[in-house]
Amino acid sequence: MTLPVDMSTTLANAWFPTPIFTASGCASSGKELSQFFSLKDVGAIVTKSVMTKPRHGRPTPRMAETPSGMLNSIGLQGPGIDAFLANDLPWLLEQKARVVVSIAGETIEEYSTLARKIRSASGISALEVNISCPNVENRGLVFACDPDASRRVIDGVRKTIGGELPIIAKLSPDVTNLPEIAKGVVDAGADALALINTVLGMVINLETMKPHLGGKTGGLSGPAIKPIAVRAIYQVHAALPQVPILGMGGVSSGRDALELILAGASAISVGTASFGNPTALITIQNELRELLVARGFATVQQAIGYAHREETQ
Amino acid sequence: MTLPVDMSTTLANAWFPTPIFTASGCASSGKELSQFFSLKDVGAIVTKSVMTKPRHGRPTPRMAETPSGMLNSIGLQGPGIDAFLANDLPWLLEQKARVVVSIAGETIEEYSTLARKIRSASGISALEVNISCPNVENRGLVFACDPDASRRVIDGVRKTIGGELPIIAKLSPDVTNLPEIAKGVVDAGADALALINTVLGMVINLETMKPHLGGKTGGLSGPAIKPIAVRAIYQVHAALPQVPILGMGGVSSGRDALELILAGASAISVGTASFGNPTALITIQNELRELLVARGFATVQQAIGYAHREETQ
Amino acid sequence: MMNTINKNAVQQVATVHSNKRVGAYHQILINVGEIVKSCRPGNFVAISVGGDSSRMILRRAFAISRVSDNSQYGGTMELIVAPHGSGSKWLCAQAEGSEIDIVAPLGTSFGIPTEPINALLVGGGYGSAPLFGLADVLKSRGCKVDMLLGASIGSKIYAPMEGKRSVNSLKIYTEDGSMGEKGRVTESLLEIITNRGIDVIYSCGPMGMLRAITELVANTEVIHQCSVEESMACGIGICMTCVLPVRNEDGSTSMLRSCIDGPVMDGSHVQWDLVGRIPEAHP
Amino acid sequence: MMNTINKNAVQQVATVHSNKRVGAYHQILINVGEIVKSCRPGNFVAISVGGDSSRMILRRAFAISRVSDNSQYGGTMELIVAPHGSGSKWLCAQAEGSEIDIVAPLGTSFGIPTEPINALLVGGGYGSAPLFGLADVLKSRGCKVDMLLGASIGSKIYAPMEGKRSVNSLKIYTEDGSMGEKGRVTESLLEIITNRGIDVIYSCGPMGMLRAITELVANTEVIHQCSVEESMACGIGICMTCVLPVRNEDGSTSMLRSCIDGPVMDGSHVQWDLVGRIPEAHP
Ligand SMILES: Cc1cc2nc3c(=O)[nH]c(=O)nc-3n(C[C@H](O)[C@H](O)[C@H](O)COP(=O)(O)OP(=O)(O)OC[C@H]3O[C@@H](n4cnc5c(N)ncnc54)[C@H](O)[C@@H]3O)c2cc1C
Ligand SMILES: Cc1cc2nc3c(=O)[nH]c(=O)nc-3n(C[C@H](O)[C@H](O)[C@H](O)COP(=O)(O)OP(=O)(O)OC[C@H]3O[C@@H](n4cnc5c(N)ncnc54)[C@H](O)[C@@H]3O)c2cc1C
Ligand SMILES: Cc1cc2nc3c(=O)[nH]c(=O)nc-3n(C[C@H](O)[C@H](O)[C@H](O)COP(=O)(O)O)c2cc1C
Ligand SMILES: Cc1cc2nc3c(=O)[nH]c(=O)nc-3n(C[C@H](O)[C@H](O)[C@H](O)COP(=O)(O)O)c2cc1C
Ligand code: FES
Ligand code: FES
Repeated sequence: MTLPVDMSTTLANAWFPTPIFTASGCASSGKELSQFFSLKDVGAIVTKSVMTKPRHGRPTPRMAETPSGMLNSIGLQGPGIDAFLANDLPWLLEQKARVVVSIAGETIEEYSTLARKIRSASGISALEVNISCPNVENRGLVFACDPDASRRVIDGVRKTIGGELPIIAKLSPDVTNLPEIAKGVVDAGADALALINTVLGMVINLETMKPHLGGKTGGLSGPAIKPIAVRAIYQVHAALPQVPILGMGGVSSGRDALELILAGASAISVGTASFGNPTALITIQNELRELLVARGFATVQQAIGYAHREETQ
Repeated sequence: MTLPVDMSTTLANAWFPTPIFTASGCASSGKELSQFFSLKDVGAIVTKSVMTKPRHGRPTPRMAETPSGMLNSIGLQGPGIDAFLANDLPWLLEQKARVVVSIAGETIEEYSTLARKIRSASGISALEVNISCPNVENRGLVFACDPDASRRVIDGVRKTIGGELPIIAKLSPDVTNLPEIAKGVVDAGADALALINTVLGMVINLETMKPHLGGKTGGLSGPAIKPIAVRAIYQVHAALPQVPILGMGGVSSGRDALELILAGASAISVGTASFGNPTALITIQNELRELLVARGFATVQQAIGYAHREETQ
Repeated sequence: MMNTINKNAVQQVATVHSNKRVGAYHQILINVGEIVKSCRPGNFVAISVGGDSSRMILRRAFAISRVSDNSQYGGTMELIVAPHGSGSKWLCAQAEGSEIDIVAPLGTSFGIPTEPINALLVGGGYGSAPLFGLADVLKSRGCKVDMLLGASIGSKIYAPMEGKRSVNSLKIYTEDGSMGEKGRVTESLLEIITNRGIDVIYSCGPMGMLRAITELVANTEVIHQCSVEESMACGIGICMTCVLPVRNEDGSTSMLRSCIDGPVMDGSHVQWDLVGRIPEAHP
Repeated sequence: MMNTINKNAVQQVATVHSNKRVGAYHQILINVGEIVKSCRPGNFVAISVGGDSSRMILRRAFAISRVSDNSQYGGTMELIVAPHGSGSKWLCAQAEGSEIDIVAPLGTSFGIPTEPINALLVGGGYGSAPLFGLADVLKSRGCKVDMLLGASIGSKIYAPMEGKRSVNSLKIYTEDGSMGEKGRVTESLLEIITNRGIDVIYSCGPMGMLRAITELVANTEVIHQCSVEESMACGIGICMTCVLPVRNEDGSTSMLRSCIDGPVMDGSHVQWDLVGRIPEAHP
């Protein structure tokens, strides 16, 4: 029996039947998971960040398991935007999945180029702009760690893509003042925010006695970072209550998803949890529904940011 | 049998027989742990950050367990510097423990006041200056998140305390550019750095549907943050190879301690691990000794920062 | 060197002797050897949960329900555990023979009168656990021991047969009336105090119950020793997470650690209205 | 909709049927039911480790050593597990009757010739596991099957009695000489290839061994199908951690996922010299 909760949610003008999405880079472009569940049964497929050109990514080893988490240094391996639009996107749309396309660039110009290509594609629900990438024009400083560069990326994308398609700016938690970065990209035209990308970490291999990952540092994800994600979402929702948030970071159960929603997320991306459990999204979605019912919520909407309410008594 | 490794280490001009210390706030002022091991058998006791006045701290609940970690919001409850110097310090020195005193303040002035009081005490090995505290004179912005304020705190302490006692500046990882903050405090007179303090996090209680902690946000510690600690230590050691680092963050085994040492730490503080295991420091110290032997190190010194070496082959 | 804090505490591996379900709880007996000699009613034990690769990094505290020293296994310790979250569920799933890592005994114990007195023991839910061991000791000192137990439902009343023998009277309340009388233990408390000439109340249970008892006896001569339950990260006094606001003799408030200055505290000293609300103030 | 990726993969709970130590390894049989029908030699299974509150969040991959469908328990799957780190040690500690969460079958399988050929199976350490199941299949197709096994020490040679029956010859090398001949499997490889007219080498073991074999047969006609082992976070193709540089027909390099384009790959296609070294370059 489907419980009587309206699970639908929105990110700006994009509507989704449920708030549970894949996370960029944790579902490839969807095909691999479609053996385990029907892609149209979840809120959306957020595709792996794509760049203009095909890309090899970083040397292996690319991952290390850590306590309740993992580090990755994939380095945005991918087919490039043209192959993505020609092959992956049409396949996803054929499955009747909602698609959020994630883009990444090394220069402000590259983001605009990507946006231009996306503009000509149809059927996309929203555009996620992953700005947690090194800016080759500024000593490799990650865009999302630089208020000015992040604003300029989003501004370029907004201008290129026009007014229709919602832009979700994906931010890094590795900053001193996250609300400031968030305000900047919203001013520049982001309709929504994706929080959080991975946290920069490192593991030293005790046999080689060198950094374990080919890329030396990597991004920490999984349950270990959930408290950081909740804090980031809560902080940003407090500062910008009108801006919808696609929350993520360590969600592996319905309880985790509800925590992020109460903190202020309008939808949830599930990343690392799918590695341990290919049907994680479906389980989480079902658990979330039951938790909402148990707490008397009739809609997901009512629960968004509920932890911020002032007690009247 | 004690294995033939020279476990001694130094932080600036302070010498310690072993590199395993308690972490500030995770050993109170030592008495509680002395039932489980002799305090003089570990490198040093780093005492709970003390302020000028006695202090109640934050409302309960003050803790939440998280996957492989925990959040705390103690809020620097403590007896105040006078009671500390009158009671706790003499007791520790009586035990023949090496003592690193940690101080915390709400204003730049308060740190200097504390330094003045410390100056008149004797027997202290080093002073840890915890600058991860809200600066009441600047909208509660944490000192360690503000390059200028951190520098000024350390500058004030250095000038007050004179040239002898090593100053260890304890930094927060919640910043965009940790090496920059580190350079600032070293320029201002810090002899060593303590990395890392807790990472800001939050847990929402799913029953009350509000932030679980009395203080809303809390500091994340434990194994979950170890990859962040390793990265922070590695980054700062790469930027400032001459500056000794007291490393910490999620160390709960000899392997963890070795990882931080290879990344660049000269000594290790063990915090949260003592909560789960009162004899954690002794276990870690023994395991570390064996790991060093197995890798052919004759001294701890040789292992410090070893992960940074360039391969000759 | 004499330690005053954690002075009998020992960390050791103990073996699960037996584990059986009793109503909503598990009664778990563990072989702990010598340390039973230093366990007093009211002390607690801190147990590692989840095994070697557990994501749960903190110990869980459990009241020591009773200890016995005369069995063929050396000392055994009894715990009454409610399978609540992941830590307690793990413990309840440990089979006979499993090894668990414990630190015990910890915390303060119930004050035992030197004279025979009239004692009322009040337990809420698994809070009755330490009261049966206490009742034994009080009886052996010639005290009259009455007991009141309360819970939401009957299966959450823990009152074992053997335990009942050591009390003079036992009255049970459940909120849904499924066992004993319908209502709460505080219902007839004042009446019992008066009728039976109670000198001391020993209580253990939810904080709301402890507070209600304190308020009820505030204007009486009755002494109220209660065993509090605050979230504990370490159980040994090093983390400062478990504090409660306690009134000092000079009227000021101290935030005392319930793991070393408790769990047994004088109810009238606890500033119940400030629990969870003490302002971040400089006293 | 027809899936091409993970097309037979199923996630399910399976029961440990038996678990016994064999030399340095554990031979673990699990009841998996119907899915044995879709398991092919070379496929692997991904297993959750550590239980409900585990800090290990990723599955561990294990080669499916062999499957059988005719037992009274429905289908069973055999694994050969080296207790190495915390995940494999947990698995090796699971008793008969334990439930484990598996995803299988995953990955590519060894190509089975349609004609009877002369096959040489080369295994290093637990790498021999999938080779015995493969040997059965090859034999049933009329192939001649020779086997070479190598390990550092004798206890790390896995060569069960039943397994030996399905090969025409078995030669063992250990680095310390404690079993079979002293040395490495590559020692007499070329000689064997020539003497026995080997058409295809099937190999599984450490990457260094696979590379060495590839180099030895580079100038021969011999086909080399090897089962690679790269660190895998997901095992199902969604994380991109397990990639290997593989030469395309046009001479360019692709970083292929060893979980879905492998683990069985054509050794001559893998760019062994670039493993772990592919520059962060735009192709
Ligand atoms: C002095 C003392 C004595 C106790 N005696 C008993 C007993 O005899 N029997 C029994 O079943 N339980 C007892 N408890 C509660 C027990 O320690 C655990 O809190 C409880 O079992 C829940 O843990 P969990 O891992 O199952 O739940 P989780 O929800 O997973 O616990 C998460 C964390 O929160 C803490 N926590 C959660 N709820 C509480 C609570 N109500 N009070 C304190 N901490 C909490 C846990 O200790 C843990 O650190 C006692 C607690 C204390 C402090
Ligand atoms: C396709 C494939 C087949 C395998 N078949 C077998 C088998 O039949 N028998 C067997 O004993 N083991 C096999 N392994 C290795 C196994 O998956 C585990 O890596 C190994 O058991 C160590 O895991 P751990 O948890 O004990 O060690 P840990 O050191 O705790 O592992 C930590 C992490 O590193 C990864 N890792 C560590 N070492 C390796 C390695 N050498 N290769 C790949 N990943 C590694 C683990 O998967 C895990 O994610 C196979 C691996 C792959 C990829
Ligand atoms: C293997 C891996 C690859 C990732 N690739 C991307 C990516 O291409 N683009 C992106 O925006 N985020 C990427 N992420 C970050 C995730 O989308 C997500 O923000 C992060 O992992 C936190 O969520 P989780 O804990 O649920 O995984 C990746 C994460 C992982 C683990
Ligand atoms: C309960 C608790 C209290 C702490 N109190 C202090 C403190 O007073 N001063 C300080 O500098 N750090 C304090 N810390 C931070 C620790 O010293 C340490 O930097 C951090 O916990 C990371 O190490 P760990 O993972 O080993 O605990 C505290 C940490 C915890 C968990
Ligand atoms: S639980 Fe740590 S001080 Fe009481
Ligand atoms: S292991 Fe994830 S893609 Fe291969």
